[in-house]
Amino acid sequence: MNRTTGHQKAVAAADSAYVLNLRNIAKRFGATQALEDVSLALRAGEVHALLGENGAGKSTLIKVMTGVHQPDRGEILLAGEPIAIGSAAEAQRHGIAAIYQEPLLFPDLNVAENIFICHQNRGAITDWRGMVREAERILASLGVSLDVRSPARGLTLAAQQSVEIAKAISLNVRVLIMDEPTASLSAHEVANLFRLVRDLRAKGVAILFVSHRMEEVFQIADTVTVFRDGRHISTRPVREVTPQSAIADMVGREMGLLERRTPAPHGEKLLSVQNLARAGVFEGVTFDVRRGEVLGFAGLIGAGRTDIGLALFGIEPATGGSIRLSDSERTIRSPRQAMALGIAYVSEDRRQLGLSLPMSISANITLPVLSRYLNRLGLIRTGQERATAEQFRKRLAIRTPSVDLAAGKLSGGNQQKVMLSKWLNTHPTLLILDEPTRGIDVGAKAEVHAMIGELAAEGIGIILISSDLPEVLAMSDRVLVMREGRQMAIFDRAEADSETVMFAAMGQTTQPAITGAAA
Amino acid sequence: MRWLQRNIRPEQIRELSLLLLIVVAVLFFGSLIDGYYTSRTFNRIAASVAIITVVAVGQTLVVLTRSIDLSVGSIAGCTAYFAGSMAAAHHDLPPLAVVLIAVALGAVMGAINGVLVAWGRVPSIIVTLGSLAIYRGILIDYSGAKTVTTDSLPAWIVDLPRLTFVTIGNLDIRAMFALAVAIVVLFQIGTSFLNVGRQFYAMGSNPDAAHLIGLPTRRIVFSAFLLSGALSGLAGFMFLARFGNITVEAARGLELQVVAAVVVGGVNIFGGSGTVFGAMLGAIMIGTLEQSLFRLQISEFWRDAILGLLILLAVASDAVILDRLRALWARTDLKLVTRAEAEP
Amino acid sequence: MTLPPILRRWETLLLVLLVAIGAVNIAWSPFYLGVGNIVNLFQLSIEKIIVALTMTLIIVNGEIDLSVASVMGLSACVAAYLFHAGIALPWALLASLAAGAAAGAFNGFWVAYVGLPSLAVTLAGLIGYRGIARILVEDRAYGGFPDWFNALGQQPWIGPVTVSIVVFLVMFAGVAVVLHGSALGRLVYVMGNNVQAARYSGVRVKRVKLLLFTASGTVAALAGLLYAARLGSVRGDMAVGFELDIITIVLLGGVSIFGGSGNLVGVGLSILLILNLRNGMGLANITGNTQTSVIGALLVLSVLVPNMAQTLHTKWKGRET
Amino acid sequence: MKKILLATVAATMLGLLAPHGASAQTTIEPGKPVEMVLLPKFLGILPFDQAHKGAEEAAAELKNAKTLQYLGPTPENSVAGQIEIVTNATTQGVGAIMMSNNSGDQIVPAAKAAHAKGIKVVTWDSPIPSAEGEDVFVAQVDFSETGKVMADMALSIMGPDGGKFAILSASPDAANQNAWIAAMQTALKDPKYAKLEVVGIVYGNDQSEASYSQALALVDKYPGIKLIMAPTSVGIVAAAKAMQDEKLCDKIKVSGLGVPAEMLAYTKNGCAPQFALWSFVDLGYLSYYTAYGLATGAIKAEAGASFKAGRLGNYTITKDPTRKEGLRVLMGPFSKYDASNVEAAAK
Repeated sequence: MNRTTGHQKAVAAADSAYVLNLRNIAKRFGATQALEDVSLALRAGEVHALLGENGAGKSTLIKVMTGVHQPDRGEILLAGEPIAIGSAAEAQRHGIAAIYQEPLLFPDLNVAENIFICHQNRGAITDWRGMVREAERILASLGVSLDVRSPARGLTLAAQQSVEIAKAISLNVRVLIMDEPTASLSAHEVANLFRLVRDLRAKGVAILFVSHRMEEVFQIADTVTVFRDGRHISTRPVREVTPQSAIADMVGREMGLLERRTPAPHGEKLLSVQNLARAGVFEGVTFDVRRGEVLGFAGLIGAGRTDIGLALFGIEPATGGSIRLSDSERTIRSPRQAMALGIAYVSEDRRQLGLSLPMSISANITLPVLSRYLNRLGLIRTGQERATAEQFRKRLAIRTPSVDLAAGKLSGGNQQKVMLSKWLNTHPTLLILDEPTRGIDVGAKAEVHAMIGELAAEGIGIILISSDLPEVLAMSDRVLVMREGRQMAIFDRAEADSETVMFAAMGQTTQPAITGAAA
Repeated sequence: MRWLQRNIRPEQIRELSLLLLIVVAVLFFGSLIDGYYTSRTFNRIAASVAIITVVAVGQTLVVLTRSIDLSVGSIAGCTAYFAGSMAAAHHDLPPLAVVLIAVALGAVMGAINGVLVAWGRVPSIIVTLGSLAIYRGILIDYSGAKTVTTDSLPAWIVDLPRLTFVTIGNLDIRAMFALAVAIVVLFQIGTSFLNVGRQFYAMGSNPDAAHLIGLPTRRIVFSAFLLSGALSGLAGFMFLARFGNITVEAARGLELQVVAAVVVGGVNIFGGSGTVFGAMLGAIMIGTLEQSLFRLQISEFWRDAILGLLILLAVASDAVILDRLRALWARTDLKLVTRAEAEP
Repeated sequence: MTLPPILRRWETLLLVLLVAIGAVNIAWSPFYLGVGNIVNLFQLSIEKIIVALTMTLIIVNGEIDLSVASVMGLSACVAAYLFHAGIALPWALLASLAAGAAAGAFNGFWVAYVGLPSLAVTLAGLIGYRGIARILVEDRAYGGFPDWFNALGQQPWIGPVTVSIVVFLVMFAGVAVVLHGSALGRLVYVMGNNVQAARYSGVRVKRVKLLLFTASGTVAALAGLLYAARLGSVRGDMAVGFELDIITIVLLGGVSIFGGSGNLVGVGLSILLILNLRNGMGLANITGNTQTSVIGALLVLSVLVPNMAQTLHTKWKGRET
Repeated sequence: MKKILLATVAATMLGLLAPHGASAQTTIEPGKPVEMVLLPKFLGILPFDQAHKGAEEAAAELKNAKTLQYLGPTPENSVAGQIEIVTNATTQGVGAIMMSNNSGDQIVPAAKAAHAKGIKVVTWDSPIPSAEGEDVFVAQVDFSETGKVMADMALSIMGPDGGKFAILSASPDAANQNAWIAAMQTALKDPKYAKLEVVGIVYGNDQSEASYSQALALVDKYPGIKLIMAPTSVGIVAAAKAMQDEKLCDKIKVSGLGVPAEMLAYTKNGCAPQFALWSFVDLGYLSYYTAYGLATGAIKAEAGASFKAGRLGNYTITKDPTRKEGLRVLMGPFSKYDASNVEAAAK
């Protein structure tokens, strides 16, 4: 310390109020600039809320802070000293811990052990008794009664969350990151959690709190930062923030970029869904789709939108309610059945679920309807296959030197087009698009949007699931809003605007219902 | 039911039912075979179970970390031969030294597997299929396909199988069986009460999480293979003592019996759950079947078919029944209960 | 994400190795190039390389079948047992193929429909099917098959080429067409790459898996019968341990143990490589044990070397940027 | 030297005379280079190593410039392995193959191919049952004699009251063991052995572990047995060790064919009071002489041909009375071992 220069001292003094200071962090994944020049400073004894839409860069920032990702640029200061966080273990040594929405527990280990597994300096012998006692004490301070001797496997998500929190507490962290910790907790559980967060704050822990629940942010946060599209938009004390201003910051991109699609004429009723449900996932979903109509599904991640798509496509069949297609009642139990009924589902996860990346573009495009490409001997007519692929390559402007190229070598946008080609090739009457523009560049995005318009004009019914609110608003004829497995509302084109939809998605029925900070 | 769920885990139910199955098997064979309930039957089963158990303990550690070690038979064969020829050449070698040589040689062979799996990132099934062949080949080349004969061994090794550790009534507990039980107890305690032992479970239970929270995942996998090798080495020594005559073919095929014991004993093939004690129960189940079927006139040939079925049932019951049990347990009593009412 | 060049050129590497081994064999043994030797070279391992073809399909699909050698033994024992029970040999052979198919389908059922790991299921098969074979023949040896049956495995048929070699060549062509030209082959790859993506594309993944395991069992049964014909006699311990050689051939051919990649050209080269290596060592009077350990080492190296190459490649790239 | 002397003494005691025929002798001319392969049933068994030693002794005497190849398969792969080795040797065009056949008639196609190429195929220890593809079988002892020797040992161990005994053999299709067992069964028909009863045969596949377990299983299966007869050197040791470990040596004795060096301890402590064997060193030695003679053309593979085999003296090729077809050279003699002579023989 005595070797530091005057300049450094001054910097250190300025930063000393901050436990963790991230400066000008940038991170790029392929075509996506996940974080661009982002700065964030966390003060001891402060709850700092981080808001932003899906894809705003919150998760990436968290991963940088916990050593999972290394930033391309920028520096991280811990109590004024620059540090590198090379691994999760290093983050832990620096006193930085994170609680994720999906808890990272060891299902075969019991609760007490899960809480203490990170304590690598706990000696050679497992002090079961001490561990159990300590775990019970921590959980009791959380107001949670849990058999700490039971394995984590059987725990509900809320219980797992409590274990994660206990784990962080047991580590005596300086910085605690909570990534949507309340997403799966009931109101009662949330109240307990907040009592605890306040305790931690009182002990001088810096807390980064990420949540989509606006009312929670105003209950607990001291400072609010908003990210949008990988950029830092604003950081303000909570008293200067209103829900309206925060949401405006979150969604406030230039709407001019996305023109409203001219609606196509609607034909007869294609799909009619009544009280559709899948046990424990979603329930009470009722809507219909006409030919030429685009029905947007808005809501936050985990609201159950994708699950409805999966139910309609027979991957995870519905357990209740009815599905009528062209006025006859159907049960859909497998993707093949769905395909036979003219339904196509373009998955949100093109790398894991959508494409076979090492295989060629043409092979991917023909996969669902391979039987169309067989000759009498049952062999694939590659010429015909390639011809189809070429057709789509032209129609969707897939930029590739050859349709024989492995799909994995394409950029995200072109992969998305391949996936779209694949399902258009099944000649669907109802097309379910799940996050069709996630992670692709602006140009490709516009092309996909144009394609959606064309398809609707051709008389295809489209369900558009997207977390990109402006996209949903621009493309949809009607917007269905989901929240926590329940259908909140269906807005007509005229009544749907970003605020209305966002408020519905966050569980607020009327706009001005939220007042400033509570409690 | 509530009491049951509070005090017993589904995994323990599985072990208990295996124990029950062993009792049923013993009663069944007892009704078919005259003079089954004798100390001789006990010794017979105990002697054959002892070697498998020791190797199965090591295999359990490996399987817990989501790997498999198919080279244990070759390692046991190599160490049996090497320790045997050392003991034959130097009769004055103290017993402990011979045992240590066997264990050390096994540990080295296990360490080679471990390095290739943990740092070479070669799937364990490939590494150990390869070393299964390589170690055996080395043994045959090194030995020139000669035999270690009973006669050339010092008397203490030859007499070891007869050495009785303790006599309870009619039952002689032989030293080798006692050794196997001691190993099981040691490792059961080690995997239950040592932090390094618990890491095997953590690693296999959720490798991503283990990596994320900074557990030394590679070192854990490596030490599992190291210990599996060392215990196979010890088993090699026991093999030497039991059979005396060690050809280059010694302990060939041991890996199948051991994997079978581990799987039947309820160690999940995908890692993370199962106990050393369960693996011993698996070995006892298999040993009981094997030794008892020997005594039924025709049925000796049914042994493998029954063993295959047993493995399949064990895996299927893990996948289907155990999951149901766990769900049942989770549904009723282990839910999160908040105590806000009780709080002031 | 790009693979290092060495992986892209796996077949080239195999070819170079093959040429090198061929050259060494020619230089060291004057007998290597004889027609008889080339036929023998195939003939001595013919059953293994036949089964390696279906094993390729299974492994590309992302599964494994450890039970093949036991199914080989089982099929031979079923045929011998029925034949000695007085059933005409052609019927006995058909029944034995059916038994192989049933054994494979049994494996496939547990893997595809119950969702058990194929490693565990086929390990049970490895032990259990051998057990059934032993129940049938106990510790007897069955011989005395009609001459035409023995001739299937022993007599030259077309020129010096035996029936088994013809079977192998036809099957090689067949599997090549299936894997690289047919819808089934396409699905095998897609599922091996990413079984979820296949499911999301409406592929009936369970049915494909069941079919593959059934095919594996049937072909193993065929190979078992050819083995019986070659030896002219059947024992309960026939083909014990063959699974190691068979899996080694496939993996050395560049087929990933995790599925989804590899091709039959690589497997073909690997077959030639292993057979020539064995033959060369045999002619140099190096016995089976050393041969097996050399091949075991090749197996480990075939995965280790690309891994290390990838690591070095990544490091090298890291230094450049 | 001592051993040979002893062996001769034993042979004389038994009244066995090796067929040291007196017809015109062919002297085998040394110094010709002949590639020769000695192929045991499989590797890792002491008697085969001894045969190897004997063959090398003969090779040195005959000044064969070519090194003797001692190649063998592993037990679990012995059938396919023997076929592969014979096939490769055929490709190499060696002069002679000396084989202890472990595969019944499964070897016939390979042996015939070798024979067709002019390679001399000499079997020793265990012949090809159909004799197809085989030139001569060098028989260790007369198989019917083996049967009688085993029957005598059984009688002598169990005493005049007789009793039940069981057989622990090698593999189910090992031609030699099967012939010996058959010969013993025939011998047992003699009223002299009326009180001896064979209750069962099991197979240990010439592997220590399997033989050990099978021996124990015999004890359990047939509680009344007094003797385990093991006509295999692996089986007899394993059985003796099993009885000793189970402390059963008082009740159940072990006998059969064994190597003195391996049996020493068990004979001295009474677990295996008597056993018999011929010299495997001599068997290797004689096989080498026979094969070398055939390959160099000094002797012809036909009945009546006779030759001098170095230190062992003169032998004549005769029709094999134990098989339908085939020729044999009968070595003999048998040596019986007990506590009085085993120590000397083990040296």
